[in-house]
Amino acid sequence: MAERFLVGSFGEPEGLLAAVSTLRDAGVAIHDVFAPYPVHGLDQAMGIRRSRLPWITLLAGLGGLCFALAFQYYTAVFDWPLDVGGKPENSTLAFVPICFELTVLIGGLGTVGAFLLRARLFPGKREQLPVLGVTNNVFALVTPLQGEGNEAELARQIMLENGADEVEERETES
Amino acid sequence: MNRRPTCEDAAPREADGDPLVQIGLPTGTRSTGFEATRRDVLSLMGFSLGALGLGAGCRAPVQHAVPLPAASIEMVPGVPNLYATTCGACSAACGLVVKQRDGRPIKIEGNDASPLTGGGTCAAGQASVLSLYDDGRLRGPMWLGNAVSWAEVDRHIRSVLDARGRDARDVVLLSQTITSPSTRALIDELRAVFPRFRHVVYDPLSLAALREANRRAHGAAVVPHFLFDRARVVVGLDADFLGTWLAPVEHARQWAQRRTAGTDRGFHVQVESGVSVTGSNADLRLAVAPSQIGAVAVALLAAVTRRMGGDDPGSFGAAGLTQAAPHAVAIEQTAEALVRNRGEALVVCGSNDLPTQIVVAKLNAVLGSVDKTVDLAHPSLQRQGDDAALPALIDDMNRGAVHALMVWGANPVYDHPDGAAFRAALNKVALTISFADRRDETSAHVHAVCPDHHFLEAWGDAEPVSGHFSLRQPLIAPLHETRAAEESLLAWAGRTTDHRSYVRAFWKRALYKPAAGAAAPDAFDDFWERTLERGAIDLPRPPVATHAFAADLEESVREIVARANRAGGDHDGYELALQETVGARDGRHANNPWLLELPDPITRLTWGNVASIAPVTATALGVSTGDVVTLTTETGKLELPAFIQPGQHRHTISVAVGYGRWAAGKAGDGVGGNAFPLARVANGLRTTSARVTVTRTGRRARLSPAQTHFSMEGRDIVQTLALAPSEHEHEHEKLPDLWRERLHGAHAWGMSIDLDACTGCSACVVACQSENNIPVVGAEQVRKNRIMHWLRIDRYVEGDGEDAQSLHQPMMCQHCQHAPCETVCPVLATTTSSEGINQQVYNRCIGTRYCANNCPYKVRRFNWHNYTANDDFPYNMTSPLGRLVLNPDVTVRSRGVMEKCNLCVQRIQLGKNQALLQRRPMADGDVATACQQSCPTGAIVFGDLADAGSRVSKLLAGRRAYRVLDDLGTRPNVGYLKRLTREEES
Amino acid sequence: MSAGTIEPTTGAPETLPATRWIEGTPSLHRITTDISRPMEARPGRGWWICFAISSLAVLNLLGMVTYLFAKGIGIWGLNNAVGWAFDITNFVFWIGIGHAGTLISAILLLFRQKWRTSINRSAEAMTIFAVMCAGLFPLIHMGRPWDAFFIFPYFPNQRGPLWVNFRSPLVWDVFAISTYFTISLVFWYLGMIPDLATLRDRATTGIKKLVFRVLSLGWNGSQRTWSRYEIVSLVLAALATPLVLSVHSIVSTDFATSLVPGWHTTIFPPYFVAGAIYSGFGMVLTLLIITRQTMHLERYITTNHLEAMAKVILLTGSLVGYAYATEFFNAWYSGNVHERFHFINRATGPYAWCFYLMVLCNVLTPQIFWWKRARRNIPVLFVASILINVGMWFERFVIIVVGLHRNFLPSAWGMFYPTVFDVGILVGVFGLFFTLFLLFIRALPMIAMWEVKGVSHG
Amino acid sequence: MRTRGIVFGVVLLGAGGGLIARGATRIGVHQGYAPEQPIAFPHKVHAGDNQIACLYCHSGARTSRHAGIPSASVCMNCHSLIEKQTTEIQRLKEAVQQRRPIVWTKVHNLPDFVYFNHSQHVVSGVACQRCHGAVEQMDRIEQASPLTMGWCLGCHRAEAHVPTSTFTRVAANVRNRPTPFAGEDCTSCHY
Repeated sequence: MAERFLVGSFGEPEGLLAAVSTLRDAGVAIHDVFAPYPVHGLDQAMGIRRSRLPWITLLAGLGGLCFALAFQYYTAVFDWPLDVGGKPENSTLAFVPICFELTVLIGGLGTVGAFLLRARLFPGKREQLPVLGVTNNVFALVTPLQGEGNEAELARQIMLENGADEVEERETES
Repeated sequence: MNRRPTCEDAAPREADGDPLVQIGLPTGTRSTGFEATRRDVLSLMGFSLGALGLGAGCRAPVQHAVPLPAASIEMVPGVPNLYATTCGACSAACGLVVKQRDGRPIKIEGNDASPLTGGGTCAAGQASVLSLYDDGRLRGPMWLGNAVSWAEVDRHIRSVLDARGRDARDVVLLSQTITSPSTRALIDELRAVFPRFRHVVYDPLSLAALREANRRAHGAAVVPHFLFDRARVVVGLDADFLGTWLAPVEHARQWAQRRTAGTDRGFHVQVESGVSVTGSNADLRLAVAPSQIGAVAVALLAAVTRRMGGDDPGSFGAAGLTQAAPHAVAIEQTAEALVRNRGEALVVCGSNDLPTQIVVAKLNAVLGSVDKTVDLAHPSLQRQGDDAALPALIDDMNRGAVHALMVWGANPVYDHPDGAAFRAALNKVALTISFADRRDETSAHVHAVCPDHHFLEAWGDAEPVSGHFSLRQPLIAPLHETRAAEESLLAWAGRTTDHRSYVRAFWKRALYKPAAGAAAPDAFDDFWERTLERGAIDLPRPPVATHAFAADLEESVREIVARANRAGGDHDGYELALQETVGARDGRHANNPWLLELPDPITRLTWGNVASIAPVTATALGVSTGDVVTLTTETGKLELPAFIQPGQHRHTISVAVGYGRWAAGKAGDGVGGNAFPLARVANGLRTTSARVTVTRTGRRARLSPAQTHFSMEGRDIVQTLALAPSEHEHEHEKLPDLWRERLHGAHAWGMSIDLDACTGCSACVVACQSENNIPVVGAEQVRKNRIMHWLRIDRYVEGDGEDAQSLHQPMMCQHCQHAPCETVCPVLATTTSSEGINQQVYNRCIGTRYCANNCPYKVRRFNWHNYTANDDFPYNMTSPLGRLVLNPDVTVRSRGVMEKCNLCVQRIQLGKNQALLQRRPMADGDVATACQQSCPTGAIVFGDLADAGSRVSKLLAGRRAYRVLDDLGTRPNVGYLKRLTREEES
Repeated sequence: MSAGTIEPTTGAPETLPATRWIEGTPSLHRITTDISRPMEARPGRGWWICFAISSLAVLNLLGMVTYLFAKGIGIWGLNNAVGWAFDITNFVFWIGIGHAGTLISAILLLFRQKWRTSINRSAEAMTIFAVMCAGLFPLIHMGRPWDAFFIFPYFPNQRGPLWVNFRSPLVWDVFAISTYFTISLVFWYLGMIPDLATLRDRATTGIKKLVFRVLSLGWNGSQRTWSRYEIVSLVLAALATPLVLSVHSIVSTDFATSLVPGWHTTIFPPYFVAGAIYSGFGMVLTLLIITRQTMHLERYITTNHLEAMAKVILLTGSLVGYAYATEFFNAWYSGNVHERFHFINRATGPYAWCFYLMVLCNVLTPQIFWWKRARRNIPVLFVASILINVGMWFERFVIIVVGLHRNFLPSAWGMFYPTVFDVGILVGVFGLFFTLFLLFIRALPMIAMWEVKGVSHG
Repeated sequence: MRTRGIVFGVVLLGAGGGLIARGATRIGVHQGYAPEQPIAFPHKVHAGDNQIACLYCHSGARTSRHAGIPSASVCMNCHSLIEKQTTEIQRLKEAVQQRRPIVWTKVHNLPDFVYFNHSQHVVSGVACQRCHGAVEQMDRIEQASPLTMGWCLGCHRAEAHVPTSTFTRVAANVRNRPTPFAGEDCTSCHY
């Protein structure tokens, strides 16, 4: 079934910020905010918790490190310990560069992968824009529209007070 | 042969194309080519299953195996056979053992059983196997320039020979010295057949003066057999006896035996104008102009006689030497040494100047060398040429006195100053025949060319030194429609015997002395078989009758003195000195790319000869290396690039003969310049020197040097050790090691190279090339510093005056145990084997060249191009015939891979396998590397360092042992023995 | 990176006006249109001329590489003494060029340098193209390029337990460069997603819209995504910064771990990194000066940006000069006969002219940037940036060739003379680089719109 | 629905990649290669039914690098006595009468850069079947083994008794052991 939203478009981030905080004080749930660039302070205003993606980086990086170490050790010491210039079979120091590179590579790719999954971004996904121009110069504030209208009214009120150029109701197509 | 046939090749075509298949053997030589077959492509596309369904013919590269129609006991495919034979590369006739693989000779080795050479060979001998597969050889007889059948050419020749007038005019056989007793006998028989038969002998590099001197001095016109191993003091006058003169392999062996015999090292003085291999190894080298050699001999004689308190020097007119001979001090010192070691002294002189040779004969007589170090009774039978004979012959030809002329093993048009005259005179002869194997400068102008076999296809025998015999047997059926020259002669003489039976009969008749009493009927057969197997045998020969020295010494001395004074101390002009070099020799091997690309041990130049000029002279003339100069003598004129040569006498320009052939073949034509015409035949003797004027042309030539920098830059590369009386053993300091030593297998292969015994003769370089399928890259690539030799002989020069000291150092992969090359190879293409070999895996190599960059010895060689089956490099590896010389046990490297010395690992594996087959452990000496085997002086010793008792271990533990660039911590398994420097004799 | 820090750390902000990184305050929409113009307007004559020249060079490259594969690297001037020359020189040179991009984006991001915003996109693009050019050489310099895959430890294979030699710096290179390329690419693409979305929404024609839709992964500027997005950018920056430093350190070990005199030095890693950043900024300068003129982006790529880069160049150039001096000192101080000879030969040998050219370009040229007027003078900057690139190419040439052509055994000394193929491939690769860059500025936003917006309005 | 498409694509890619990898590792591997021969010689009859020892015909295997293919004269050792006549035997006899070599097609082709020596292995007691498969059951001879380096090494390592891991090697102290028959050095096969 289609959800209904109230979408307020702003031309400037300041009004948006004010609107967001006022709405939250008024206890109006905020679905999301759409902006052409990350507006500073908005996270706090919306109360978004800091992402936990760095932990993914740590895990993936460690994974890469362990794999690199294990693989090099296995090939050079166990699988065929060839005499290379009389060097010790386990030339650990010589293994360091590749360990580092694989740590970075797998750590980085893991993080990005996790981000794309978490943010549900994938090639061919059809974008869902509250209003046209959020990728250009429009800041959109979206609140869900529940049954009772007065809260919607309140929200509309607040948005307009904080300088929303336009406030309209939208439905998700599905 | 190294190309795997694809399905397009029909089997018969393959059979024609590949002689191996013809003689019924699996195709041998291997390559690392990148050959994606159609099936590979398909399977790369992931359809390998589908591909299984394709027709068998086109699915995989089809190879064929064609067994012999009838099994042979002697020849097992893949198992090499060794046959003893006699070298035909020069008249020294060294004993050989030739490795025959799958029915074709692929490698020449010295015959240890030979009492003369004892297993050594020279560069030319090593390379002669390639001449067998030379594309330039004639495929059959020719009459008037057209290929014809033997029957036809015989008919023509017989008709002329039998024609009227033959008894009025001479039938002449012109040849170089023939050391084969059976052939000499055959020639004597011809005298009976042809009433007016004459045998004219000449040598491009003659010793006629020496023989004449001995005739006058001792009543026997012989070239003595010199015994260097019995001489503690050797004085060489213009005689490169270690490199090219007379019998270099034998001499080098004797010389080294003396030099390496413990502390009593002997003393070797070399007096010469240009730098020769011999000179570069002398303890004392005196640069002297050719015109002054005689004067030096006289001065030496004077000094010696004075010391011996014999007749007063004045008595033979040495006093008349107004201008003191050069190097007075050194001569006194030398005389002192000679006198102190009289009876163990030896003076050899290569000069073809009669008075000088008489003085030298006197010297040897005075010093009591005769019958001790100079054997006149059983002389050498080489260089029997008569310098006066050829000019006389030319006159006879022009007078029309010659009915038929047969030229055998000689090329006078090229290698004689009167060559042009000879060529013209050929037209005055009713019938001219040549036995040459190609249409060379001479045979191109004769009526009939009756190509002789290559010596590896022929029967024969040789007696290079009276009493020392050796047999020759064919290693392969004649490749072409050739016929032994002896057989041709026999045929024209109306005899039908084949050569083999002739030789055999001769030995039975003339040489075989049945053991007294019990003469079993088949005794000779045994004798024959045993001799064939052994290759060489000594048989008693009646000694040549000689008498004590009785020549007119005064006259000779007077002449020398007069000449020396005429030349004067202050040379107004320059003198030319013709030299023989180890690669080119007298030019008969000129089409052999191995020899053309062999860097001369002295100049380190390949592909051509130069005019060697002393540094001071070069400055005076304003020329530098590479400037083309014109050398003009009264007999000829030659343009050659100049080469600045420290050690060269300042008034002498040295030029190597043997280059400048114009009808040698594809490889040899037009390489360098022909210097033979520059010297003339003067009063019955061929000279090797002349007055010469040098003029700059202003042009520059592009040389192809294998080495461009000769200074050691004060680094400890070639180390020397003063021969001190105190023989204290010093222990080698062990360098600290960062790492725990790696575990090794049962062996640790290593090599020791004695820099005191190595003469730089370069036999090992060619041996290595022949054993390891090393490609020839040509002058252009050598110029780009891309020569492929795995084993090179570096030459370092100390000083740039006439007393400059040369040092030779064989340099190949040092098989480091801490190899810098291995650590940097990304794909593990080079690693250390469990037996200490630095192994290079061609098929794994991707060619980053990092290893070569990181090799401090710069011994790694990269295949910059595809050198096989590539028309840009038209040498033996590109011709189907030439590829027959390749060693089937060694991979032929493809373009883009690194290669280098691997200590002849194929020989090591063979040795291990033989030990395995015989169920015994390996013994020291089971394996000899190609370089070691070929070395006439035994300077190279290969063996197992893990076995403390092995020769190499002992040598490398000695006080002379050291490793090159040891301070880099590379831990080489190849070590060197320091060259010994002689303290002043006093 | 103090040279890059523009906000005055001392003195009161109000006395010193903060540096303006964008001329005026264009509206958000204006920014979008300005930056999208190069992609939507028809290219000018300048672009076409550059493109024609560079694509000709690419054709030449194709031809020569084909011939190279057919004939073998014997067509180059390499020989037994000098096994590496133009090939590895070019490789190291391009890797070096590839350093400024990630450095500008990553390190300056960590340092919160606002001035990066206008130039990081094109700098990153440059990095990617430079690494592509560099990556060409390890392949074509091989004797048997068709076996290049041997260098990867892959499974399954036919040869059983034989892997690769992890002790070899060349294998380190393989990992370092592929990692560097991948991470840079990801970083670049990630940073572009919001702009791609902008373009998607501006796109009129269907095909364009489709392409940008696929590329922009359905980005819709949701604040929740933005906040994660910023975290990820920071993380990537944090990873990329040591990566940048590691890559050229590893490349330098190709030489430092060998025992060739002149290669075998411990200062190589920092020395190479400094040199890489130096040459990288030089190339960025060259490119930006050209593009801001031809694409009329002076408003966004201001003289302040150029000056900031000039300061970085001054710093790194001086570092490089210091390294040169150190090398000579070490050679003398070591007392090692081979080392000493190498550096005497470097300064007096047959290749001395390369050495002095290198000193002139790399040590003397940047000193002019002590003067503010020089730092802000476009022609001076341009000439200097060119000289710097020439100098850095010769630095690698001197290190490699002079090190090889005369080392331990004098008997093995030789010379290197380039052939037409050496030079042709050198030129061709420059062509490849510029072709790619020219296509980039036409096809993708060469300035990060969303970041500029953030800087100008945030 | 779109996600399912993506999953499908990924699976397709994986499968394709796997197939290519599998094919790539088979380049130059001709296991199962059984070409037609000029004379349809049944090893089954000779080595199998009649129990003729391999080395009787392939005598080279004992002494040489090449096992060798017997000369027709060797065939005639028996066939001159055997009454049985077939067209194939007829062909053989013609070849012998005309002393015409028979051009067999080689089945086991090692790359040119590999040195393999039969005698080494035969003497060390490696059974022919170990590499050539159950020849005595083959009518037309076929390549039974992959003949890849990995395959060779498998056997060499088993036979070499050289412990491959450092620790066991140190324990066994390889230095004091004689060289193993089956070498593990590159130069055991490549030179």
